[in-house]
Amino acid sequence: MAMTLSEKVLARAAGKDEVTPGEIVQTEIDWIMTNDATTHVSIDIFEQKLLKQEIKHPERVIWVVDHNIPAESVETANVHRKQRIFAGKHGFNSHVGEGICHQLLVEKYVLPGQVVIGADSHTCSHGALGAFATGVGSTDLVGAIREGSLWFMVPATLKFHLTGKLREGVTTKDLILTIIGDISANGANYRAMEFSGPAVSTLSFESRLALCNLVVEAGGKNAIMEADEKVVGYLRRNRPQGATGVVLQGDQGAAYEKFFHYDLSQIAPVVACPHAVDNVSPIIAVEGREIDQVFVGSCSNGRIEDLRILGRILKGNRVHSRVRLAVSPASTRVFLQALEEGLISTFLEAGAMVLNPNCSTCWGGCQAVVGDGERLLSTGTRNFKGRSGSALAEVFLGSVYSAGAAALAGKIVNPINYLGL
Amino acid sequence: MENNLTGNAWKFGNNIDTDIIMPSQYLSWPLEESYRLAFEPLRKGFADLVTPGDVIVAGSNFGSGSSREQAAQAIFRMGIRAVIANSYARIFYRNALNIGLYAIECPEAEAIIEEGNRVKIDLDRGVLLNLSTAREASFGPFPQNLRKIMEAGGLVEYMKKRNHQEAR
Amino acid sequence: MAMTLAEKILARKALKKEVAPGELVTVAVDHTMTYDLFCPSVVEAFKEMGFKQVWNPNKIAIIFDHLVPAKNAKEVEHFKVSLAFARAQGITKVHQHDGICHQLLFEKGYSRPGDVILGTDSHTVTTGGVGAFATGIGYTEMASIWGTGEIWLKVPETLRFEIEGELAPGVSAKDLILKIIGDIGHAGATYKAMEFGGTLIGRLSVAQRLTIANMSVEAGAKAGLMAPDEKVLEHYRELGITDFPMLRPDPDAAYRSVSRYDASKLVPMVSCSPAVDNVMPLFEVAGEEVRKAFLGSCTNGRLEDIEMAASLVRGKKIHPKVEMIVTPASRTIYQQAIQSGAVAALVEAGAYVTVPACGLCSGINGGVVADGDTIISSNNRNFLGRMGGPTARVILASPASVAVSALAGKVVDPREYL
Amino acid sequence: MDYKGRVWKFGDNIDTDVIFPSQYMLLPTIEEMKVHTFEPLVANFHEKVRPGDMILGGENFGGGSSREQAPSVLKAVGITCIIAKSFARIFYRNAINIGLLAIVCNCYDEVHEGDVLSVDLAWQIIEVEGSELRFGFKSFPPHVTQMVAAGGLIEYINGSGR
Repeated sequence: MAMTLSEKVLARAAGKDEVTPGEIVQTEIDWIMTNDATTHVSIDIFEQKLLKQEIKHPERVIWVVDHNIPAESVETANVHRKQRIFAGKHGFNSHVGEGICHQLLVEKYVLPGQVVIGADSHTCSHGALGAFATGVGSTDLVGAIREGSLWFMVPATLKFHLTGKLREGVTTKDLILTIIGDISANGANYRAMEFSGPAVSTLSFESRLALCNLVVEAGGKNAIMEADEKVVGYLRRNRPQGATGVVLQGDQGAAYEKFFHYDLSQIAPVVACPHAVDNVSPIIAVEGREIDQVFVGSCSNGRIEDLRILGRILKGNRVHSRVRLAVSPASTRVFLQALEEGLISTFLEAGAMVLNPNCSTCWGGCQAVVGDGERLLSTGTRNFKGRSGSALAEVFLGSVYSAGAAALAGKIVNPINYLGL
Repeated sequence: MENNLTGNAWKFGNNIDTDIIMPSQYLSWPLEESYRLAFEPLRKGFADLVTPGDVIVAGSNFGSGSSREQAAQAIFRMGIRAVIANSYARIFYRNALNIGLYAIECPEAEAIIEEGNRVKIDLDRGVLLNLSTAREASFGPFPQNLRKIMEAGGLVEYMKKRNHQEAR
Repeated sequence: MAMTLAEKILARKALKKEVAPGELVTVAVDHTMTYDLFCPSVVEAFKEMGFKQVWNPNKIAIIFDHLVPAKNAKEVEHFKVSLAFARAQGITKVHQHDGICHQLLFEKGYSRPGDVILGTDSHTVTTGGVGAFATGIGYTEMASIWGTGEIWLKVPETLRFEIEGELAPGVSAKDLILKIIGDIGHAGATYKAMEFGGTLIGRLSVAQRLTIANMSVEAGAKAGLMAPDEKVLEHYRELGITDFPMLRPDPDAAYRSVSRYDASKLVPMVSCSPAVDNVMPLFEVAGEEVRKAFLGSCTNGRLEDIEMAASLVRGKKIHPKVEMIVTPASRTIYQQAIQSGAVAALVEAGAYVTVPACGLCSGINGGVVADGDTIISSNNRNFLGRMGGPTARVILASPASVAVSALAGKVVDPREYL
Repeated sequence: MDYKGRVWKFGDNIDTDVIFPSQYMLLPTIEEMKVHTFEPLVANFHEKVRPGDMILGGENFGGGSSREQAPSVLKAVGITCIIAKSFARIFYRNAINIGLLAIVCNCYDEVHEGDVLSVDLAWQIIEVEGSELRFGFKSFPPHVTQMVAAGGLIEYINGSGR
């Protein structure tokens, strides 16, 4: 029977010839990621409730400290220490302060065709590599590290057929926000979101990661895209042995629950307005609103491509006096690349705060948050009430173009007009 | 200026620094919340034990470290009216008197006062009397310019009065 | 009458021919500094006192550094209150995320040689390194200065430190001031001014002089002073500032004591929790495991500190068990350290760089230390609970010692890595 | 097994940041975290709630992050059962994994805050006390039923003899 790409990855991992939506499969897990926001919860479950305290494949477990780093309180420091001791005792791969977990997994671990879980909802990002990747909670994580496998219900797939080309000043952030606005915050609940079509080849690998990153904001279980030459090329350049994984394709005639067609040339800058990611509006509808802080970073838009765009916007300019601009590169590698290209200097000259690589404003638990009554334009992932600091703040999500333009203008503007693109 | 203070003694050692009196983590909190956490690294829950009018008796270099006035403010807020120490770090001393907390320098106090003793401070005569043991020690007068501020009830009151007079 | 440097400055500002220790003088304040954490309290006291207008908006610096980048909405309130007050009063020397207050007082020329500088921070003594009488006060007192432009000060006695000779490679001004604090104790200079002179001081960079002055408060000092020289002049000339006196202590000034040091005999020193005067040669704790390493603060977050650390870790890897945090003391320093390649060397070695601010030294953010963990750190205090839990251990050391210990995963002597 | 409790009614899209804000996630234990439950929406929820209370949500309950702290604090403050028009996937899975009942049921419009509900798991029926209202709900998938019966995923693993 013809299978979608998500089905093929799951079938392969479960050792089955075929799987169908709704079927429960137990599959081996290639990578299990846990970060400092929840690892302590898993440790308590593991140590207090599990009878047989074993870890099947510690070499497949990746522990990342990226949410509250540098530690901002004694409680956090002590929790980090507890996690560090656990990770050390069991021999996990450990990354402290090297960047955001999802970016590190792209730089170092995940390959096409693999099954990946992470105790973080934005684990869906890795779909851009042609992997099946999804977020789980702390108990599932304990089950997975204990057993080396986990059960999944095979999701039905929503297919997003992409044609055309994004115009300058519009990014995949605008595209995915538009899609989320169209299908709503639970429009893809339990579903795989597959992105395909002739437009895919026009999108850089990094911009695909940004696209896949936000599918959970529509409730999606996973995102998935075929790994093409751009993905394989990235892996060849960045992985020590040049491993490129198992590149799978969806079958002709596979059954999709629903088809959507997006012509990328028709996508315009949009923002997600407070306090829901699906509260999407054309940016021109909210133009003129004053902004107190702008954030560029996160697993959504903190990669080198994003920093290059910001660098072009800020070069030779000063950030508006009303605005705090916080920039957090997604990883050490991204930071070093940006350093080499002179981008960090450009940001500092323009008056930005350059934060160490971490989740930062997007997460709101550690640094660069907003206060009561303030308005934030963020390239991050969520704008829920209280997400980036005060519950009385307003958070708008937008592309790095929209963020850069707002940082200069001190208010929300249409980046295409403002930047003369 | 009040001439006498009477209260029960709480004893601390040498070098009680400002990070002990008011840990950095709580500096951005309103005093109404933060004062309850004063002395946390050393004596958790101290504020709950204090009865208004109590005094602190400590060793040398009390209040060393940072300039955070919250240290003096928190002690005052929990009801302590006077600190008696061998010596003070200078910024704390200045801060204390500026807010109306008596900072009394009396090296003999440590030897004659035990925790829980009832202590009477005679500010006019410069005498400490341990009411529990009837032992006495003396201390020097406050500098003249500080007396003016203390008589006004602290620097805020002093400036308020001054500005009020100027306005008239 | 012959006067010490502190006495000369205070006499000049009190418009007197001479002053003597113990004398109370009322002086005109040249510049004040207050920061995010306490600014709202100053504003509140200022209003409560009945003041309407600050005495001179050009002499007030408001600097955000302790709460940058803010970790919660409460901290952002401090920014908002401070900015609103600055706007209303026409205060323009406002720095929202440009670095640590003491560094900016120096870097921007707000504090000049011969000035009387008051700040709501004990490390305001830092610019004594360029010959300012700079000292810390509480926020209530700052409110009264904002209103009146003056303050009463008791003229302090002065302790003189004559330091001759040269520092050995791998030994820095930080080791020297730790040694002095260990010798005289945490209260050894309480209410007194420390005055540093001798041939070594002239050889030291201005940055290293600032390090020494910065930590004089850890011995209780009211001020830590050095006479300005050509190197200092050069810094202010670059800023276009020339209107200050080059005051020097009189050769026959009366000091409470004079201590002499031969710097060439100095070895790397450390200070271990829970007190800054718990000082010993580094080899006493050599081999002790460290989990964190912090390079930054108003003590040692300057360009040459960062470059020193970078030169030691370049091409090597920080020990995998160590989290190394680099927090430049100012935006300008961060930019210069990028230009010089120091940032790249440190990050390639495995450190990460945070926003220029107080960072971990304040204990409010920046990498707080867990109970039971040990940090080797270039900052100025190791009090119980300041930078972490009550049982976190803080070892204060020079930037070089911090860098090599981060590589080794334990305390090691930088001279072995040169 | 039957559950009975008073209802707290919420709207659509109750996300995980509202149930449990990010800034408290690194507190050491669930006991210390639970006092911040629903903090952006209901002040001191943990004091107002009574053991056995239930939550009634609209569409997409628990959307957003994968934080298991969200269902865990709800369980810790005494909530036994969440009934919603629909759940976000990860939240649903997390709730079941920790033995907190998550039931999809179309009773939203007719049940009000403060109503007392009885949930009969075996017969898949929810009744509103003091009224004639009865609502059915779909059974759990077989795989999930085993886990619910065991009291959660860990209990299921512990009992499986592996």
